[in-house]
Parts: sequence; structure tokens; C-alpha cells
Amino acid sequence: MVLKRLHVSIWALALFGLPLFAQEGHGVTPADIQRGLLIYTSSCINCHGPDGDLISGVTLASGRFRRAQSDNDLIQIIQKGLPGTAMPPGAYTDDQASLLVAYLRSMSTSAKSTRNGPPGEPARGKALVESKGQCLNCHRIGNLGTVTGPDLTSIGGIRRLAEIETSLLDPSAEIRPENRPVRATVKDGTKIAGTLMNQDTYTLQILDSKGKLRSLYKANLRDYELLKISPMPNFKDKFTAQEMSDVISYLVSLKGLR
Amino acid sequence: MVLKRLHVSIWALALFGLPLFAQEGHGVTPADIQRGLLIYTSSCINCHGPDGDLISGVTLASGRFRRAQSDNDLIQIIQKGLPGTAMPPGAYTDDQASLLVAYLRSMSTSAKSTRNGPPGEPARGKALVESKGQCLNCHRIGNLGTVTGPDLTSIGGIRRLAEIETSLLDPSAEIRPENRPVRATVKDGTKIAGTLMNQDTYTLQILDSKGKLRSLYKANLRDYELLKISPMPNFKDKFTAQEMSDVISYLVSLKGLR
Amino acid sequence: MRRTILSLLALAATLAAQTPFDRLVNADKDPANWLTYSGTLDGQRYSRLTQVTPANAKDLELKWVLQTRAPAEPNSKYEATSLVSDGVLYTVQPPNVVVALDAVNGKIFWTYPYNPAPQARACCGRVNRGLAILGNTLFMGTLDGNLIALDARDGHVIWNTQVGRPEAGYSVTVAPLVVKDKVIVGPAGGEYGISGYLAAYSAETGKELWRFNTIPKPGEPGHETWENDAWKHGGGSIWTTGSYDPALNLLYWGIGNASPDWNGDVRPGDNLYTSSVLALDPDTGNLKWHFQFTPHDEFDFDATQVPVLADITWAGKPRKVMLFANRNGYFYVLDRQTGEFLLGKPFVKVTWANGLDAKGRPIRVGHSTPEGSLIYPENQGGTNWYNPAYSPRTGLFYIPSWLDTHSINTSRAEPYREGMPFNGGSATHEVPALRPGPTNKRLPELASGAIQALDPKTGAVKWQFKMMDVTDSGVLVTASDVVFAGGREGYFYALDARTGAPLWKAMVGGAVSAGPTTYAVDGKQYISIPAGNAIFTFGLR
Amino acid sequence: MRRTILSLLALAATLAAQTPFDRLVNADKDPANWLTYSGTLDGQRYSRLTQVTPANAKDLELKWVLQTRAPAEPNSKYEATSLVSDGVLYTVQPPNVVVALDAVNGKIFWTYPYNPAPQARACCGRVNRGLAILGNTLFMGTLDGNLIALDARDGHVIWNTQVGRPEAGYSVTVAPLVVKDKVIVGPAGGEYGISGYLAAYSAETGKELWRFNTIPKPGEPGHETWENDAWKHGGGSIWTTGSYDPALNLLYWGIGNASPDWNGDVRPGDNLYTSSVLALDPDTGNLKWHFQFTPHDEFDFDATQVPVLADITWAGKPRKVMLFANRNGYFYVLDRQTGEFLLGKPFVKVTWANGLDAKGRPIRVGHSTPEGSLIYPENQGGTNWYNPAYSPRTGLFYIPSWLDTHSINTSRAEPYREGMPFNGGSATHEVPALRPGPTNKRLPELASGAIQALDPKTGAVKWQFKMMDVTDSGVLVTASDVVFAGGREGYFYALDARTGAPLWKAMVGGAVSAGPTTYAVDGKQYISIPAGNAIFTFGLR
Repeated sequence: MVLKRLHVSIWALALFGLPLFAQEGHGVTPADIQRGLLIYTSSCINCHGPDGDLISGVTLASGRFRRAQSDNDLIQIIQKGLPGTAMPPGAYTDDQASLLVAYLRSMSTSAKSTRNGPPGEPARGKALVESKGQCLNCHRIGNLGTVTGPDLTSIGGIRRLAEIETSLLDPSAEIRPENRPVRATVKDGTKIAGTLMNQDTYTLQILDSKGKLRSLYKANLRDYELLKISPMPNFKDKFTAQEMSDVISYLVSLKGLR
Repeated sequence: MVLKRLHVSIWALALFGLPLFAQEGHGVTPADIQRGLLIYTSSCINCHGPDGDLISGVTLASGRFRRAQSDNDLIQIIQKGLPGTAMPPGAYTDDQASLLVAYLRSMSTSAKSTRNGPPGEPARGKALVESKGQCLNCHRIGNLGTVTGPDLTSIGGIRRLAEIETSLLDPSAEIRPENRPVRATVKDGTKIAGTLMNQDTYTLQILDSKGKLRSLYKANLRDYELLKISPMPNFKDKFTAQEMSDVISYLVSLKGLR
Repeated sequence: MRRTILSLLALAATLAAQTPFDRLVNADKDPANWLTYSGTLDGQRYSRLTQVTPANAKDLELKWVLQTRAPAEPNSKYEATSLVSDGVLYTVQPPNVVVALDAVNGKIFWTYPYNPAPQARACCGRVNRGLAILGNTLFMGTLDGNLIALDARDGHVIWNTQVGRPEAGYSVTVAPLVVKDKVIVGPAGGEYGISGYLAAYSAETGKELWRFNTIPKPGEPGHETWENDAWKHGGGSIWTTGSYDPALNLLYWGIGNASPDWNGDVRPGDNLYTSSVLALDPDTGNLKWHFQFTPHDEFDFDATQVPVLADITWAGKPRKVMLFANRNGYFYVLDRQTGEFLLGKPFVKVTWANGLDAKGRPIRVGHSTPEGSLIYPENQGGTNWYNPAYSPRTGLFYIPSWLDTHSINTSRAEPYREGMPFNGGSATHEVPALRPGPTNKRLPELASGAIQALDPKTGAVKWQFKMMDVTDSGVLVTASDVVFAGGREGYFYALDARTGAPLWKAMVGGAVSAGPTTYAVDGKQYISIPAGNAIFTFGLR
Repeated sequence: MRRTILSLLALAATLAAQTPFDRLVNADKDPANWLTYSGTLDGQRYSRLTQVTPANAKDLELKWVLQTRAPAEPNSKYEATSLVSDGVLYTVQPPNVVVALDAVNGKIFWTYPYNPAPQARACCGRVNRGLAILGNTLFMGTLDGNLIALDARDGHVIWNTQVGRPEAGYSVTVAPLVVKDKVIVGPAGGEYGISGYLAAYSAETGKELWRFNTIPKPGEPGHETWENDAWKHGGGSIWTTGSYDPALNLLYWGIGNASPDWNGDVRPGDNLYTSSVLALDPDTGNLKWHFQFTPHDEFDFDATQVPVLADITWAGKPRKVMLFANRNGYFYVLDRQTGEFLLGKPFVKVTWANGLDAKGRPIRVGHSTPEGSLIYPENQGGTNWYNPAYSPRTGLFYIPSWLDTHSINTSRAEPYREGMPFNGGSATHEVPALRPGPTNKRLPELASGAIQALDPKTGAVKWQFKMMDVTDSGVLVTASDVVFAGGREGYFYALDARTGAPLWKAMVGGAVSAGPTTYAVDGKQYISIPAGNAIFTFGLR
């Protein structure tokens, strides 16, 4: 099998890598914050939201915490939960909890937007997504669309504004592992496209372009490739600045089911 | 295979059975207390001791608890532990925790002794155990003795005085499941004796009388039996009242390793 | 390159539904798949696959294992029956982690790790018994009382509906049943004094379409079987899946115990529809008939077994019957059109009743008492939720049994408090209700389990395969006359469906507490079973 | 009857010791048993059993599984190598649950569920790598810093000695090594700034008999390689078992990283004896020689691999050597009598050093920096504690490798605080250090694992069996030229020891993070491997 056009992104490493050890609140590095974000995204975001403000009365990005004075207090809460509240205990090592704290501390200062567009109108954005943007040819929003691209039903609930902007302006800048496109050619020449779900020494698990879950056996493939270039078009020049603002405001409003 | 001379002891049921549901501090039954004892014996006794007084400053049998006013407080401590102390959280259901509380509440009133013997002298008791009583032919205490009978190294740390008395005066009154003697005859007539470690549809696991762990395959046995009569002699008439007191005081003093 | 990819992806716009309801109705003709909890809507767990036979079952070998990745919780058990649709196996690791994997090689496609809210109550284990599927949608009940619809292709949530309030003890552990365009479930919680119901939700939107109160409210028929306002917390839980007869258009469902479990004195009367089986119109939820196995239950004798629908010869004539081996120790045959009692016979030692009368009503001789009464069978029952199977080939009904166990049933006055156990007593018994301990040192007469084969025409035990420990395993039978089942000892067995002779066994090292499934991919038959914290799949060498 | 029983029981008074030290020395002649961590004291993991061959390995089938009963903890891994003595298999389920079971059928005799104190620190997983046995006594280190002696017959505690203070980060995860009448262990804790030592305890009483400071104290040789009082928290942990040469009476042991891991600036000097291998007199603990693989380590490159002792032909003459594939990416051959460096060659991509000099000292070109430096191999290493194997038949050295991985190593000033992580930085890498996730979506160039076969005479890779994901599995090789190993993907493999060709595989559904053992009972060979939360045992049909 052939693997082509692959290169290593240091930034992707920082995003995907899991921490082995961490710091203790001293000299936090950008890498620590990225690793904290990773944990936040997998464990906290569903309740607290991407901006840490989804629970009424709790604003993680404020840098102030009702029940915690110090980083150690925060670590205790992260590990042991808050009895009498919905905050569950979490099986985090001290190191992982410290990385989470590093990320929480960083939230208040992280940029909200990288562009200075006009104010957006979600209703117009919805129309653009469903028509001009042709987004539902690949994406799903609620009961509409398809499953070959990432599900956008809750995109505003799991991604920060700046991340959504980046996805529209430079789709290949960061392909998250859960959205990795795969392309394969069977020995008889048949082409197969889909999204990578899993892989091992002998097989690839994909959701193929017909919406079917299937294993591909490498022994039966002429070649295959995990794409580093997103199949999503770049919308920088497709949308006007106003349209871009509208679309972004609509996507940010999609909090879906959680 | 043949299973003979077996009968059901209601009392044993109460001791061995595990609770499915429990009460909530109302109308505690003797069965609840017995079931609480079972949990206590498996989970609490190693730190708190059979009389609940092994941890300095903590006397469970007193019926008073520094950090708990109500049964619900106790349940909380049992389930969640005491942060900052050696008391760990325990994976108990509400029901199980309630049974434990029922047992704790009962400890203060349960009898300490069933006989009115003279005061005992542990040193004399030790000599009796090692000579006249021939206890080490079957039992182990520290590095002495054998493993065919129950290990007595920590017997004072895991059994209450009244239980030790009963074992000496009426050994078959209660054979704990972990001390179940087994006797088998192989098809060729060979006799095998040992302690039951485990069993299933096809096999018995035993520690045989030579100190060897082995599986017996039922298909190879002529018959086998789990004994309801303890192989231990009754010491009621073997020891004088003074000797009995001495032996009991020695056994109670054996706190061993924990 | 990009153009190629995009045009391929565009195909996705025209996706066909994976599993329409027709497939469920005709599941018997499609034995390569396992599309409902019981395999077919009649609850038979009878597979038409015949590749594995009594002659070659000894050649079964391990194909793959999938262990749970999430840490096991101390009181969880793996009770889910897997679904298989077109080579994808869907399972629920406890408590509510849905995993979609390749049924041939065990590799995961996706996981949906739902984490129940901390206020979820689980009287008897953090469990889930499986999924339902319709079209491209999976349905799962949750320990915290919700019903969730997931896209079967990627595990994304489509909708999430609350079935009952977890803080009041309502949880959903049952595998839902899809009938037409509806998803049928109800709440567990018989040990928390819930007031039960069976409800139908729109598969498309999650909207509730009807609700049948298993504890009739004032003005509803059956309410007269309750006194003292006891109906308010009368139990009647739902926690094992029902069955459906498309020809009669009748939905059958077994109902849980009365609350408080052991104290019947506070609820005089028969306490309908606890410990009963119901026949309902699935379009409306209207009751067609009911049969109560244990009126005024005092022993926690839920009737939450799968009603097995069979067409047999009865007194020389074909008859549509329901086979029901009950927790109370009796095996029943009912006419499933009318609910008429045809036969009732104990399959284990029974002391709480001195037989049944002509209408099938027990002649009660035992009661829970404040002092404690020794009752056969123990409160875990002669059998329990563990699914039975029926083979139209052998004409035998296969059940997992706890042979001749007993418990001491103690009643007690106990006030209802929301969200707290409301048992009115307890049962002391030899066998732990939840996970087995690492070793079994019980005296053999105190507990044993068996797979029993009953002749529905007489209730006679034709054969039984006895185990040293009890079993929480479901049973599967195939058209090649092989029975599959396991037990707490960690063995998974193939037995001869006609004789009970063991054909093959595997030591899987954890208790089997779920029903086996069998399916085929590319012409090869597989048998899959959860055990301990893992799922094991076997096939011929 | 009672008389009969008593007289039978009386036999028990004369029990012979099960496993005297002679048996450990001569373990190679007794391949039915697996009596030490590495099978033999030379660390080879080479079994003389030959029943399973390259020709029949395809006929291996599952014999039994034992799943852990205790709930798995989220950061635990099952890393213990099993011991087998006379048909009884002893294993340690994480973190410290000892189980004795029948090696033929998997049934449990007893369990000793030690529960580590809550103050136990585990930088990198709640793990235990196994037991030692001598006579009738088993020895286990505990996560909270103790060494415990258990009666192998019933699991009762004989003694319990503290090796190090858990609240200061001392834990014992290593499988102890018995030499004569002593039990050798030392503390892990290199990420908590411990000051390490290797210590010998009386097997009979648990009394400490000697202690060798792996971080020399003032006045001890090697102390001069530390500045700034950094020795006080210099690391030098013990967490993988050593080996022993009875003819030379030398004990060999690999030593952990310097602390703080990534910040070398606070500890100028070579930092002996971190990242070194030591040769000690086991009677006294006196140092005979040492060799430091990674002087002044800045990348967490512990030298905690098993030193493998082999007698090979070197430059035409027989020579007693030590084979050591190091976490730092180099494979080393040393003269084990003198410590002389004979050969050093990278087996994976290495960028932190530009080769080794004539004495084997690395020519350092990379450092951890405050900005972060990209270094090959990643800090998990080219290999790690996962045990290697050596076959005197093939003359090949088999290692589990992480091929060409890298990490970004960042240094940082960090004060020492007792019991808190003391890393002085961190490594960011692609592959999680602990449990794998449920699915692998990594780009293939970012990580892969392999079993590599090295020619010790040249360091050349003779073959490698490549996996898509990395592996934490140990390796076993048999005298019939079969290599056994697994990986994170959940496969357990038999490979041809001469070619690396896969002969057989089983999908066990959990990561393999331990070393396989092989043993025989009644003339039948078994291969056993922990994976996920279970242990799987295979044998021929």
C-alpha cells in the first residue's frame, strides 16, 4: 500500500497528543494549554460548552471561581466533583487536572474572533448554509443533510467561534482526527471514499460515501490514503464578508442536543 | 457423584446471604444486622477490627460518631469516605450502606461473651495452644503450624470474643465458607482431604492436606462431600474452665498482620 | 483530486434506510441479522441459521473479543443483547455506552459513551439490556430515565426524551421494542415506589404518542384492586422487552412487582397490573386482555419475562399461544388471542402456593412476615428476566432456571420517600443478586442453576443441563438444534437442543448475564455473547 | 470419619518448600514452570518448551480467560507477568490484587485484594509488574511503597515491609527478584523527585539487609556527578526487574531517569547512576561496575529495561555479554563481567545524539528547551520497560519497538515539593502514555509499533513485524522458534522467530501491556497473556 503526501504538523501534534506529565501551575506553556484544551474538549465541553458559560451562574472563562481560591482547589473539584451539584468526580491524575486548570486559566484571554466582519444574522446564515453554501450535501444539521462530513447539529456547543471561522476560511488548517477523510482503491480498481472511523494493522473502519459502515481489509486494497487536505471547499472567496458573518452567527447558534 | 448428610441451616443462610434490598433505618431486623455484619466483615474489619475499636479515637461500637449525627450522615461517610483521613470511599449501594449502619448501631448492644469463665492469661494460653491443644497440627499462627485449618495469626483481629468462644465450644456450629472441609474419593479409591477453595460444574479447587493447591475433576471422582461437621475437636471437655479462659485470651490477643 | 472526492461524497445525499419495520416483521426470513432484542418480534430467540450443528459445535473457536474500555463500575453488569444489522454489531456496555463494531473482526466504528446523571437510581445494578433499531436510528433507554435516538451510522444523537424522573427512581434499562413507527418502553423502579407505565414514542421525533398506566389511576379499570391510596406508589415497572404479533396486531408485555415489594398489608387487593402480562393495541395503547400471574405479590415476583409467542398444537388443534416461565416458579401457557389460561405447572420447587386454580390463580399458602418466612423459590425467582427461547422444530421451550432456591422473606412497615428504596421488607438469600464473588464455596444444595427444556403441552421438564452455580444468561436456539447459554461460572455452552447434552464450552472468565445472538456475514455464522466486562464472538474454524 | 480426616490432615505438618532457590537457578531445565519475572534469572524469556511450533501455531485455541472482578480503575493497566509453579498460575490484577488459579482451567484458588493506601502516587498508571516466589512464599511490591510476603498456598500475609514512603512518591511497581535468600526491589517515583535505591530484604523476615543508593549520597562514589544539591531529589528509580548471573554472582539492574526529568540545568553533571545499568554483588549490595547509557538525561530516558544475559561469540571468541535495547533508541552490547562497551547502534530514528563515542557515551546534539525541542525517539522511547527476549538458538534479540516516534520536549523551572510531580517540563507526543482510546485515527506516520529482531553481533535489524499502533507488550521466544507478543490494537501474535512471519493471531479486545508466559501441565504447553482487564490462555487444539 502507498501513503503519499503526508507531512507532520507540529501544531497537530500539540492538539492530538495526550499528556504524560504536566506542570503544576508554574510557567504554563502553550503546549500545556493545548493539552488542557484536549481534555476540556473530551470531558467538560458537553456541560460547560466551548466558552465555559453554558451552566447558569458558572463562567469558567471569567478566571474567578466561587468554590475555588487556588489552583489546588480547582484540582480538587475537577477530581472529586462538587457533591450536591451536577459536577461529577473525574478520574484525572494530578497532571491531567493541572493541564485542565492551565486551560481554564487561559480561557479568559484567548481570542474570540480572528476577523472583523460585520454583525451576522443567523436566519440569513441558515438560508446560506442550506442553499448557496451547499453545506448539507456533506454535513448534517438535525434531521437535514448527510453524514459524510462532520455533524454540525451541535457545532456551536462544541467549538469556539474562532475555530468555526478557521474551518470556513481554511478548512485544511486543522482536520480533527474524528473527521479524517480516507480514500482507497480496491485491487480491482474500485474507488472507495469515506471518513476514517478506526484502523489497525490489517483493516480500516470507515463510514463510506453511501453511509455504510464497513471494514476495508488492507490486503485487498491497491492503495489507500488518509487525506491531509480537507474535501471541504474554502469559503473565503465564496461568501461575502456579510454572508460569512451570517453563516458564522448561524453555526455558533447551533447548540443541538447535549 | 454422591452428596450426603447435608442439611440447610437457616442461620447460615442469614450469615452467607448477600442483601438485595435493605431497610432505611426503620424496624431493623436481626437478618438486616447479620447482613450488615457480613459487609462489615468483608470490608471494614481489617481497619476497624471486630469490635470497631482498632483505630485510635474511633469507637464504632459506642453508637456515637464524631462526624455523623444521623444514619444518613453515616451512609454518606460509608459511601464517600472521609477526605483527609484513611477512610476511603466505598462502592456501596444505599441499601448496603444502610445494612452496615444497622450493624454498627447493633454493635454496642451485642454480647461480648457467652460464658462466665475466670480471667485468662495469654501466655498460658499460648502454651496450651502449642502443646495440649495440638492446635498447630491444623492451624497456623505466624510462622508456626500448618495451613490445613483456618489461619489464626490475626484471629483476634477479625473475630469477636464470642465467635472465638463458639469455635472452641461447638466447632460445627458455624463453619465459615472459607473454612469448608472437603473429602473426596478418586475412582481408584484414593482418598483426598483438604479445604474447599472454589468449585464449579466440573471441578473442585482445594488446598489438599499436603498443602498443595489442586483441581479435582468431578468426572474422575467416585464421590465427594463438603463437610458440615468440623474436623476440629470440641474443646469443651478437653480444657478446664481456666484453660479455656487462657486459650481464649491468647487467641483474642492475636492481631497479626493487617 | 478534490473534485473526485466531492463527487463521491455527493452520493451520500441519497441514502436508503437501513432497517425498515418490514425487516423486523420478517426477521425470521433474514437470519443473518439480529434486528430486535429477541431476534424476532415473537420473542422466540429461534434462529434459522444452521451452519453450527450438534456435530460440529465442538469446532467453534474464538473469533474476537471486545473488552470495555471505560472502567467497570462495581455494581454494573453487561446485560445487553447485541443487535446485528448488515455486518455491524451494536452493543451497550454498562451502563449506557453504545458501541458499533464490525461483527466479523470486532473493530470499533464508533462509541457513544452516555454518562447517566448522578441522580440516577439503580436498585439492582447499573445495567442496560440493549437497543432497538428502525431505519438508520438506534434507540436506547438510559439509567437516568431517558430514551435516546442515535444515528446508527455515526452515533450522533437525534433526539432525547425523558421517560421518567430519575430523582424519583425512574430509570430505563429495558431494550426498547419498535412496532411500526413507534418505540415502546417503560420505566424500571419497582424498588423505589414508582407508578409504572408502558409508553410509545414517535421513532422520528421522540414525542410520546400513548401511555398505558400499569398501575391504574382513579377511574381507570383495575384501580379497584388497590386500597389505601397504595396505587400512588404501586410499582408495576417495565424492565424486560415485550413481543408483538403482527397478525393479531397485539403487543404483549410483562409487568414488574407491586411496591412495596414485601409488605402487602399496606396494599390490599390484587394490585393490577403488577406481576401480570398485558396484551395491548400498539396503535393506541388500549388494553385487550391481561393475565395476572401473582395477584398481591409479596415476594418481588416481577412478571418481567419475555412473552414468547408460539403457534402449537393444543388438544389436537392449532392454537396461538404464549409461553411464559414466571419468576414465581410456574410455567404458563396462555391463549394469546384471549388471555385464556391453558396450563400452569411449577418448573422448580414452589412453596408459596399450593398449585393454581382452574383460572390459573395461585392457591396462596405463603406470605412475607415480620419474622421472616422461608419461601421457595427465592425472590430472584425460578427464572428471571434472562430470556427464554422456543424452537418450533423441537417444540421445546428453553429457560434458564435457578433450581430449588429459597429466601427468607421479611415484611416491614416503611414509609414512601421519593427516590428512596421502598421495599417494605427484604429477602435474605444464599446467592448474591449482583456480581458473583471470585470463588464459590456454597454448599451445593443451597443453589444451582440449569437450562431446562420444557414441553409446552404438559409443562414437563424434558431435560435439564445443571450447573453448580446459578445463571443470569439468556438462551438461544437454532434451527440446527443447538442451544447456546452460559452462567455465572464463566462458561458459555452449546447444548444439544433435543437432549441437553453439552456439545462445547468456552471458559470466558466472567459471568454471562446477557442473551446470546447469532448472525451471519458473507455466509459464515457467528455466535456472540457478553460475559463479565467483555463480549466474545465465536465461529467455526 | 473424623479420625480419618484428622489423620489425613496431620500429613500437612511435613510440607516441603515449593520453590527453593535452586529451582530458580535451574529454571531453564524446568520449562514447565515460570518461576521468575523473566522465566530464567538471565532475563532471556527463552522457553525450552517446543510443543508449539511454527508449523502448528495456527492450531492454537483459547483455553480459558479470567477477567478481573474488581472494577478497573481508569488509569490502571494489567502489566504483570504471571508466575507458574506446579500447575498454579499467580498473577497480579491491577493495582495489587494477587490471584492464584489453576493454570489448566483458569479457576481461582484464592485472591489477595490488597488495596493501596490513598496517599499512593502513580505517575504513570496504577500498575504492578508481577511477583517473585521462593519456597512457599510470594513477594509483591505495592503501589503505596510496601513489599508484602504472602503464603502461596492460601494468600495469607506473612510479612509487610515498607520500602519507601508513599506520600513522598515512593511506590513499588517492579516484580521483585529473589537471589538466594534475599528479595531485591526498589522504589519507582522518578516523576516525584525521589532519591532512589535498590534494596535487599530477608525473604524470611522482610528485614532490610542492604541498600544501594542509585543517587549517591555525599561521600559515596558518583556523588561528584551532581551539583547544586540536586542529588537530594535526583530520581534514579527502580521499576523493571533485573537479572542475575549465578556463575559470576553478579546482580544486574537498570536504573530510572534523573529528576527533574526535563530540566537538566538544575542538575549539572552526569547524574549517576540514573539511566545506567549496575552490576552489584547480591550478597552485599556493593557496586562492581556501572555503565551509563544517557548521561545527564533530559528526555525521561529511564534505563529500566531487563538486562538480558547471553553467552555469545564475539569477535570469534565466547564472551559473556549483556544485551540492552535502551529507551534512548540505541541497542547496546556490554561485557557483563567488566561493563566494557562492545557495541551501540540505533534501532529506531534517533536525533538527540549524533552516535556514540568509543566508550559508548552519546554525542549529544539535542536538549530539552523552554521553547520545546522536537526529539526522536519520543519520551516513551524506542522501547521501554516491555520485556525483550533472546534465543540462543536463533542468536537473535527480540524487542518491542516504537518506530520513529518523536516528542516535543519542553523544560521548565519547577520547585521540588514532596509528593508532587517533579518533572521540570514535559513531553508532548502523539501516542497516549496510558490506555489507548477506543479508536485509532492517527496519521500512520505519527506512530507505529513493531517487534524487531536484532543481530547482537552487529545491531542490525534482521526482521521486523510492524503494527499500525504501538505496543506495550513484552516478548517471549521458545526453543521451537516461535515468538509471542501483542500490541495496543488488541491482537496477540505468534511470529516465526527466524523470519518474523505472522503464524497466528487472536483478537483479545484489549491492549496487551504485559509479557507472555509459557508453561506446561501434564505435558501440554500453554501460552498466557494479560490483555485489557483479563488474562487469556491458549494451547493447541
